[in-house]
This record gives sequence, C-alpha cells and structure tokens, in this order.
Amino acid sequence: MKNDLQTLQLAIELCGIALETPLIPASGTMSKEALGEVAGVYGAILPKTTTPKERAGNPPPRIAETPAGMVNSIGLQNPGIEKFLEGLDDFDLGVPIFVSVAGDAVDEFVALCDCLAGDDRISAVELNLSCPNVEHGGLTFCAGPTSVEEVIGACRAAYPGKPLFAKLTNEGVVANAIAAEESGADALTVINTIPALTIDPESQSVLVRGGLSGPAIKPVALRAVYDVSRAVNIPVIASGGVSTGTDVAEFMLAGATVVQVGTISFVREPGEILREFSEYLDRMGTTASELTGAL
Amino acid sequence: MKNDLQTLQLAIELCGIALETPLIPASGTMSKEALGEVAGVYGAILPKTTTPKERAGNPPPRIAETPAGMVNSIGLQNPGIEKFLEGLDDFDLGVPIFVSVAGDAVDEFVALCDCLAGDDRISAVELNLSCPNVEHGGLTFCAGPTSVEEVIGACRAAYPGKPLFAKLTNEGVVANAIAAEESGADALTVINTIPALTIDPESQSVLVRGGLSGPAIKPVALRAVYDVSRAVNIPVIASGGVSTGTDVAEFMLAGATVVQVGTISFVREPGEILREFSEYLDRMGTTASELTGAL
Amino acid sequence: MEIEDREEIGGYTLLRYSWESAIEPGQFAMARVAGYPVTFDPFLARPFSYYDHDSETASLLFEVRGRGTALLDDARDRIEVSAPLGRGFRIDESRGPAALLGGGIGVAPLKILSRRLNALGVCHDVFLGFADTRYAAVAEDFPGASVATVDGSAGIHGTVLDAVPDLERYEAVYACGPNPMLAAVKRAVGDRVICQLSVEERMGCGNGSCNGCVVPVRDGGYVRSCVEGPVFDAEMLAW
Amino acid sequence: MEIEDREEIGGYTLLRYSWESAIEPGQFAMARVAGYPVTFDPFLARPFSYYDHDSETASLLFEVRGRGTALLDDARDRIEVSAPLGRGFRIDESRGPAALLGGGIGVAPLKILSRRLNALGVCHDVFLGFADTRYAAVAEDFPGASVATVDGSAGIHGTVLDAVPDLERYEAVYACGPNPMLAAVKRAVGDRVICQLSVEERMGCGNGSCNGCVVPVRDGGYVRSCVEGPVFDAEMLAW
Ligand SMILES: Cc1cc2nc3c(=O)[nH]c(=O)nc-3n(C[C@H](O)[C@H](O)[C@H](O)COP(=O)(O)OP(=O)(O)OC[C@H]3O[C@@H](n4cnc5c(N)ncnc54)[C@H](O)[C@@H]3O)c2cc1C
Ligand SMILES: Cc1cc2nc3c(=O)[nH]c(=O)nc-3n(C[C@H](O)[C@H](O)[C@H](O)COP(=O)(O)OP(=O)(O)OC[C@H]3O[C@@H](n4cnc5c(N)ncnc54)[C@H](O)[C@@H]3O)c2cc1C
Ligand SMILES: Cc1cc2nc3c(=O)[nH]c(=O)nc-3n(C[C@H](O)[C@H](O)[C@H](O)COP(=O)(O)O)c2cc1C
Ligand SMILES: Cc1cc2nc3c(=O)[nH]c(=O)nc-3n(C[C@H](O)[C@H](O)[C@H](O)COP(=O)(O)O)c2cc1C
Ligand code: FES
Ligand code: FES
Repeated sequence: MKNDLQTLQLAIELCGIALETPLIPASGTMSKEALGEVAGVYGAILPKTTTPKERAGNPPPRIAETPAGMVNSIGLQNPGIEKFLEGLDDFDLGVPIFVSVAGDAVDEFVALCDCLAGDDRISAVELNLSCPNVEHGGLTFCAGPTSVEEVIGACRAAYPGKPLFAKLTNEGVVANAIAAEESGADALTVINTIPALTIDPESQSVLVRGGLSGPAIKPVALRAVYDVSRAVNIPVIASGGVSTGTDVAEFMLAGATVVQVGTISFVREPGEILREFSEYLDRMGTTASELTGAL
Repeated sequence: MKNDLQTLQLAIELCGIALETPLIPASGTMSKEALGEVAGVYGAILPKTTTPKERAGNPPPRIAETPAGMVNSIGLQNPGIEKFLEGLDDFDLGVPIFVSVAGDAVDEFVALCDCLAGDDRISAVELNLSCPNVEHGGLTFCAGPTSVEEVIGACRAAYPGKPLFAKLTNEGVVANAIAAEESGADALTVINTIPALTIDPESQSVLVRGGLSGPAIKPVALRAVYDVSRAVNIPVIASGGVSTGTDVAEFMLAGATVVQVGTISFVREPGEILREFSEYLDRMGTTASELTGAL
Repeated sequence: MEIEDREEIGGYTLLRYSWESAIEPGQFAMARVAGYPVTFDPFLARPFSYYDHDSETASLLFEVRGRGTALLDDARDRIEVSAPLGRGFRIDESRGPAALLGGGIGVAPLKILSRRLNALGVCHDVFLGFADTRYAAVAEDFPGASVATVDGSAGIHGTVLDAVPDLERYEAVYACGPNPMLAAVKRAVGDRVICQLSVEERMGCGNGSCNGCVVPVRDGGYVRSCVEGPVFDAEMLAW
Repeated sequence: MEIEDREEIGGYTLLRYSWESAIEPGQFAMARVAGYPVTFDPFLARPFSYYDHDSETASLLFEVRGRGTALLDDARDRIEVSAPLGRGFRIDESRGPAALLGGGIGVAPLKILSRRLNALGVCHDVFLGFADTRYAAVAEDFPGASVATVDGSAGIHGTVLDAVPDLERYEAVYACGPNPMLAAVKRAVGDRVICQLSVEERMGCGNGSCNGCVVPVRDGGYVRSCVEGPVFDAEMLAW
C-alpha cells in the first residue's frame, strides 16, 4: 500500500508508540467486518467503546441524517469487556490496538482498567468520558474538571505503565483538558459528538436524540483542538468531522498529533483520505510529524 | 402577499405582541438593503446588535464557508446606539421592531436599555449575551447563571413595561435559561452561533475564528430549544440553522413560539421559507399557533 | 457507476448499471448521487435491494420518498453505488412451492429472487400489494403475479396477504415490505414453514460499523440488519 | 438560469445565459450550481463580475479555484444566479483616454466596461496581465489589448503594470485583479486622475446583510464591498 518514501512521510509517534500513519478510526465507527478495507490505512486500531457488562443499546431509530452530518443514539451497544477481550485478536492488523472503555461510575472505569492492565495486545486505553455518571445525577464524566480528575486519577493508578487517553466532549473542553492533564492523562481525544436532536415533521415526533457527528461539526472540533493544544503539553488526538486529506492536515496544523476518522468512513474509504493527505504532504514538501501545530 | 386564510394560519402571539408570521430575521443577518425582499414575510424586524459606541468590527477575512454552514467573525460592526436610533425609521415595514443590544459590561447593557426605554417605535429588546464580558475576564455574559442573572436583572429594571428577550449561547443553555427566566426575561432566544475555527491548509494559517451558523448547526439548536422550552415557562425564540419551511415546523414542534431566520437568508429568499411553512401547515391541517410544543 | 439505462415503471424508477460479480437475491447496495468532492449534503448513502441481475447488468428499483431518492431520480449519468452488501435469502432447494410476498417498494428483491428460484427449479408464486394502480404497474414485470391494492384500483382490494388464497400450501415464504407488513406475514405464516423477511431500517454505513440499523431479536437485544440481515428468519425477530 | 452556452477560453470558462435587464459594468452576480432542496453543501453562492452583456445575454467568465467554481465548471443545464449586485464603475464621459487594467481573472469586468466606454465614446486602452499563456488566451477577446505574463510565455514578461508604457497619459484608470495588484495600481497612478478599483473579498450574502465582505477605508473602519463596492475610488481605500 505504501512505498518507503510514504512510510517516512506518514510515520508519527504518539506517547512513545510508533504509528505508521497518523490516522486511527474513531471509536464506534469501524466494525470488525470493515477491517479488511483499512489495512495499511490506520496507524492504530480503536474498537467501539466497551463497558463492564454487555449493553443492548437503544431501540431504533438510532440514526438520522442532518445537513452534512448525522445524529446517532446507539447507546453503547457492546458485548461487555469479557467477550470483547475474547474477540480482540480479530482486530489484529499488525498495528497497535487502543481500547476505548466507559462506565457509569468511577469504580466501573477502574474495573475496566484492571482487566486491560496486563494485556500485551493493548497499547493504550482511551477513556470515553462522555457517558452519564450515575454518581453525579446523570451528568457526564466531562461535566466538569472535578469529575474528570476523579475518574482519570483513579484510572491512572489502575492502568500503570501504558498511555491513557481521555476523550473529552466539546462543552467545557479547555478546562477539562487541563484537569485531565493534571490528573495523569497522556493524551487527549478531542471531541466526541455534540448533543443534538432531530424531529420528524411529518409524524411530529422526536426522531433521534443523540450526538451530532460528521463534516458539519468540523469547525467546532477544529476550534477545540486548537484551543486545547495551546492549553496543555500532552498530545491531542483530533476527532470530529474529519472527512478529507486536507481536513487531516488542518487538524494537525491546529495542533493534533494524530487524527481520528469517524462518521465519514460510512461514506468514504479511509484509504482515500490517507491518499489525499499524502498528496497534500507531497505538495507542501513536508511530513506528517512536521505538521503538528505548524501554524 | 398573504390571503385571509394564511393570515389566520400564520399569526402568532409573542409576549403579548401580535405577529403576522412566526418568522423574524436573526440579528446581524439582514441589512436595510435587503428589507425590500422581506415585506410580508417577517412578523417583526430585528436589526443587527447595537453597542453603546460605534464598532469598526474585525479585519477581513471575516467569513469562511464550512460544510453546510459558515463561520463568521464580524466583531459586532455597528454605528453605535445613537446613529442606530437616528436610522431606525428605515426599518419600518409596518411590523413590530425588536432591537438587539450588547455591551461589554453590565452598565453598558443598562445604558443601552435606558436609551431604548422610552422609544415607542420599539416593541421589545433582545439582549445579546454572547459578547465577552470585560468584568469577568473576557468570558461571555452566557458563561454561567450568575453572570446571566446579573445582566438581566439590571436590564429588567432599566427597561420596564416592555418585553425583554435574552439571547443565549448553546454552552450551558438550560442552566442559563432558568437563570434568565428567574431574573425577569420575558422570552429566550436560543441559540447564537457555536464557537468554531477554520484553517486554510494551503497558506497554513487560521482563516476565521468565530461562530458557526447555518444548516450544520440545526440539530444542536433543535436540542437546545427542546430542552429549554421544557425547563422554563416563558416563550422560546429559536435561532440556529433554520433553512426550510419544515425546519420552522420542527423548531415550533420542539417548543419555539417564533423562529429566527439567519444565515440561510444569504442564499435563500426568506419568503420561500414562509411559503414552505404555510404549505406544511396546509398539509397538516394546523396553524402556527397550534404547533408550538405539539410533539 | 455509469447509469446504462433509466426507466419509469409506474410510480417507481429503475436504474441499470453494469455489474458482473455475483449478487445474492436479497442483498442490497448503498447508493447516492454524489459525494466528496461534490457535496457532503445529503450526507449518507441510501440502501436499495437489488431488483435484478443478469450477469452483466444490475438494476435498482426505487420509490422517491425524500431528498436522497429524489436526487437519484434526477441522476442522468453516474451514481455512486457500493458492492453487494448483507445476507440475502437462504434458499432451501428441497422446499417448495414458495410464496414471494412484496409490499409496495418491497417488490424490489423479488425479481432477482424469482430468477434464482427459477434457476434452482423451485416453483413459486408471486403476490404483490401496492397502494394503488400507479405503483402496481411494476407487477407487469412479474408474469402470473397476483396483485392487491389498498384502494382497489388494481387487482384485489386489500393488502398483499389478502391476495394469497391459500397460504398453507407453501413450504417457504419470502417477504419484503414495510415492517408492519412483515410482522403481519410472520403472524400469518406461523412457524410451520421457512419464513424469511427482508426488513427495512435506516442505515448509516451498510457495513456493520455504525450499529444504526438494528432490529430487535427474540433472544433479547438487537442485531445489525446490514450484516446479519437484511433478510432474517422470521422466528429470529422480536416482532 | 438556463445556461445557453458554455465555452473554454484558455484556462477560463465562459457561461452565457439570457438576461434582459440592465447591468452596470463592474456589477457582479452571486452564482452557484444548486441550492435547496438539492444540497446545502457547498453552502454559499460565489461572486462573479459580469463579463459581458448585450441586452439579451449576460455572461460570466471564471477560473476554477476551489469546489464552488469546479462545480460551476461541470454545470451543464442550469445554475442559480442572482440579479446584478453592487456598485459598478462610475464613468466620467468627459475624461479620456482611459486605461483598463486587468490582472488574471480580473479581466472579467473589463469586457463589459470596454463595451460601455465604446458606447459613450470614451477612448481607452486595455492592458491585461496573466500568469501564463494559457490564461492569456482570453486576451483575443480584447482586440488591441497589451498583454503581459509573469512567466513571459505571452506578451511582455512582467505584470500588467509593466505592459502600460505610459501611465501618465491616461485621465482615468479602471482596474480589477487581486488586491495586491490593485494596491500597486493605486500607488502607480497616484491621485492625479480618476482611479477606480474593483476589489475581491470573500462574500457571504452579496446584499449587504452579513458584513462579511468589508474592505478597510481611509477614514477608518470598514465598508461592505458588495453594496458600497465592489468598485471603489482608489483614494477611498486604506490600502
Ligand atoms: C435493506 C434495504 C433495502 C431497501 N431497498 C429499497 C429498494 O429497493 N427500493 C426503494 O425504493 N427503497 C428501498 N429501501 C428504502 C430506502 O432505503 C429509503 O426509501 C430511502 O433511504 C429513503 O431515502 P430518501 O432520501 O428518499 O428519504 P429521506 O428523506 O431520508 O426520508 C424519507 C422517508 O424515508 C424513510 N427512510 C429514510 N431512510 C431510510 C432507510 N435507510 N431505510 C428505510 N427508510 C428510510 C424515512 O423514515 C422517511 O419517512 C430499502 C431499505 C433498506 C434498509
Ligand atoms: C466582486 C467579485 C467579483 C469576482 N469576479 C470573478 C470573476 O468574474 N471570475 C472569477 O473567476 N472569479 C471572480 N471572483 C472571485 C471568485 O468569487 C472566487 O474565485 C470564488 O469565490 C472561489 O470559489 P471556489 O469555490 O472556487 O473557491 P473556494 O474553495 O471557496 O476557495 C478557493 C480560493 O478562492 C479564494 N476565495 C474563496 N472565496 C472567495 C471570494 N468570495 N472572493 C475572493 N476569493 C475567494 C479563497 O481564498 C481560496 O484561496 C470575484 C470575486 C468578487 C468578490
Ligand atoms: C455511530 C457512532 C457511534 C459512536 N460510538 C462511539 C463510542 O462507542 N465511543 C466513543 O468514544 N465515541 C463514539 N462515537 C463518536 C466518534 O468516535 C467520534 O468521536 C465522533 O463521531 C466525532 O467524529 P466524526 O465526526 O469524525 O464522526 C460514535 C460516533 C458515531 C457516529
Ligand atoms: C454574519 C453574521 C452576523 C451575526 N451578527 C449577530 C449579531 O450582531 N447579534 C446577534 O445576536 N447574533 C448575530 N449573529 C447570530 C445570528 O443571529 C444567529 O443567532 C446565528 O447565526 C444562528 O442562526 P442561523 O444558523 O440561522 O444563522 C450573526 C450571525 C451571522 C452569520
Ligand atoms: S448500517 Fe451501519 S451497522 Fe448497519
Ligand atoms: S457579502 Fe454580505 S455584506 Fe457583503
């Protein structure tokens, strides 16, 4: 897929992990079934968020199209950490595997980290902090710096020695980013979907209440990445609306070290995005690793 | 423009003000020059935000296109309240005039309200709370409930007897909405643009840092309107991504009493949107006033 | 994909394009008019069952509902179409006769299915239900099919199930249509015989990635209709 | 608007459509391929100076830069075009000879301007600067024009100002091109004579509503180039 020159051009380091490309799939947007199409494209693999126990997810309709985007409310459907780890080898594409976890209380996060701590197959853990926190009246773990510090501090202790990423939502992102860095996160994933709602005017009912993703949110995510990367000293992993090769460049210019490809992979081959990004680097006579924050 | 049946179909009441249609222009998106095209379309007129003194605004580039939207950073260019009031009669289309004001400190808001309090030509005032507040380290007046209460409380006293609207940003909108209601706002405009950034990958520089508007943000605004209208007992004025007649319906179903037409007016005739909305009402056999919250 | 041919069949539109690889009856494609760099809006592709495939040409039959299908209806030269997706009908050659039931645009996968059944020598009857005569026009493409319309303007007055005189005589039932119709078919057929239903859910990706297209299953929870379906054994579904 | 005719002139594309109402030289239109219900992306229309107008047909000449112009370049049947917008060139009939300076696609408004000057009997010379010979092809549409190219592949080697042998002899200078070129023209012309510049700013609405298209003016602050311009008296501009 890549020749030697491209290998040099695209290689990047994230928290000491060597990645062949700066692209990784955004959690929840790439299934095992789609792995075949992305060999050589992604620098690491990041499966859908896993919770301690199996979750059935929300009843349909779960998705609705919006202008240049979509709203989803999947409800973290997943088989639970145990089954997940049983099937983890299916995700082996010869690149590092990052694992996304979420719980609804601090001890759930800790229990998840315990399960992952000894596993050699896993290179890093991403904490999905956008889930409702039962101990804080259903506000998310991103509701404020205190809540962020509490969960990351606990996970840091439970998951020693390997990189821990904190995935933050857009609301209050800079304050939460600072708190996450202080409590021991090694990198920050910025941002998750933006709370949104769709209504069907014909049936006059709510269609989907969930999170907005896709090209529509790119400028919001870009701002968050820009602001966060100026507020902290740890790497930023961009997520939100990345859809083209120049989008990847824009997020890296804004300050991201690696870039997650999410919703767009439903409608474009991620390989196309990498190709465009590589063409951009050629055109500019630069490399991926030089691009981060080169604004 | 409208026949009798349409008049009945479209009429709406907002804080005791009778409006011929539930559409009003969003502040900052309709100039005097464009007034000719909207006679009969808007139920009230709402000019661009006025500040105490003239503002030159930001240097260009001020706008950038994004997927299904745009980012702007106009910087509240306006001639100041005095000149604004001198030219106010130009906005007389025979429908109520609402005036949007902003200051960078509470006493500026109060001074603006003082100027408007006695003016018969004005039916209501919209406080644009998204501006940086110099007294709170540059955070906006929407930064939190305390700040919202302070400014609305002061304006309520300075602008007695006529409706006072508070225009809120998306971040923290429900808490701010409750605070605004408690401190005396008569209606809430929800939402303003969403903080965003665009980067030019060719020149590798920031293009525009500003606010995202247009169809892209519709699902976010819809969620805010839905949540706010369930949290307060005062009318909600929707703003954010309204682009079609069914969008108007969706916002009213979500809980809005009237709907602001903003960015889309740069690319579509507002009259088209009203026509589509009227067709929708025909199809559903309902009227605008029955639609609010009819979910 | 180059559109080779475009045809209006009553209320539906038929698009043909060249496709030589295998397609299983009941599989679908994700299609749209154009994506990047042309546009990100409309954003998602739309799922369509294959209507027919004759080793050189595949065809999609569709009904204009919203914006995505309206644009496909306007398309002249090219559309973006994925490779065949999902699990189609599982045909047991030893079981016959079979009944093919289509409700509205649910007629779509029955043509290619009927072609396969013929090739396998499984005898079968086709029953089609439509809103009115305009949509029923497509029935001409199914010689010998029994037709029902809700308004009685063509064929029997009633639903597709009303068009089946003797459901008991079939050893296999294959159905496609709106989910309420499928639920009715499932109830009518019972668990006597093979009953496979092609369900219709909103889809995001079509390849199992988004978990957006789920249907509730008997054993609890949800499964993705784009990879585990769209054709399900009726007994597996919770409705 | 129905596209009546489409032509490639070197690196540029010319679109003609029927338009009978008045157009002032220097006015522009907001154009794009399609809006709602087809798409909201690309979102904004793009500004284009009128290239020519002969009482029945208006034409736009454009260069493909990004996505908006690429789509216009692909457009076959119809495009969305506004009515004429902005303030064009203010011609003082008593002042001649005039020099018309175009840089790159800034050539666009000079054709319709030259036509008007001819009608008013104002004698004038046309000077055009381009990147290379491919773009210079449009100069054939301006008989007698002097041409410069940056790479020297056609006409004089240099910028449009290098193509003007004797700037002092003109009593009026009308220019259009990239803003840096316009600033150079302003400096070169000084305040001796009429000097009007058609500026290029990003536009949102084209009708004065968004305040997006401003240029800095001498007296401080900014004015909107879509209503106060796009043609400004050079002395009014801060650059
Ligand atoms: C496996 C499968 C096979 C299908 N085969 C065909 C076919 O052969 N021919 C055909 O005409 N249609 C088929 N459909 C339905 C088709 O996908 C929808 O009609 C289409 O997506 C509507 O798109 P739109 O842009 O026109 O409508 P939109 O504007 O998106 O929505 C209009 C209406 O269509 C419904 N709808 C939207 N998206 C979907 C969706 N993905 N699935 C079901 N309903 C939806 C909405 O509820 C809404 O009422 C199939 C659907 C599935 C899941
Ligand atoms: C009054 C006026 C008259 C114009 N007349 C013509 C004309 O006759 N022919 C012609 O080809 N072009 C003309 N332009 C420039 C034309 O508007 C831009 O080339 C076009 O908007 C680019 O759109 P795009 O989608 O291709 O590029 P985008 O993808 O939007 O951007 C590509 C490049 O074009 C620049 N650009 C984008 N939008 C504008 C804009 N509104 N104004 C200036 N630069 C922009 C960007 O900085 C970027 O470098 C005119 C501009 C103005 C303001
Ligand atoms: C269908 C869908 C499912 C998602 N599931 C998860 C998830 O399980 N965990 C998570 O952290 N983020 C999840 N996300 C958020 C994405 O990882 C990503 O952060 C977000 O969609 C923004 O990026 P995008 O615009 O590129 O999609 C999901 C997004 C979508 C669209
Ligand atoms: C160019 C531009 C200028 C704006 N100026 C103002 C303003 O002066 N005051 C204000 O309250 N909102 C202003 N807004 C915000 C709009 O009023 C509106 O709330 C926002 O754009 C979201 O709605 P929309 O998506 O329909 O445009 C401006 C928006 C745009 C695009
Ligand atoms: S459509 Fe995405 S999982 Fe089925
Ligand atoms: S383009 Fe909007 S004010 Fe000029």
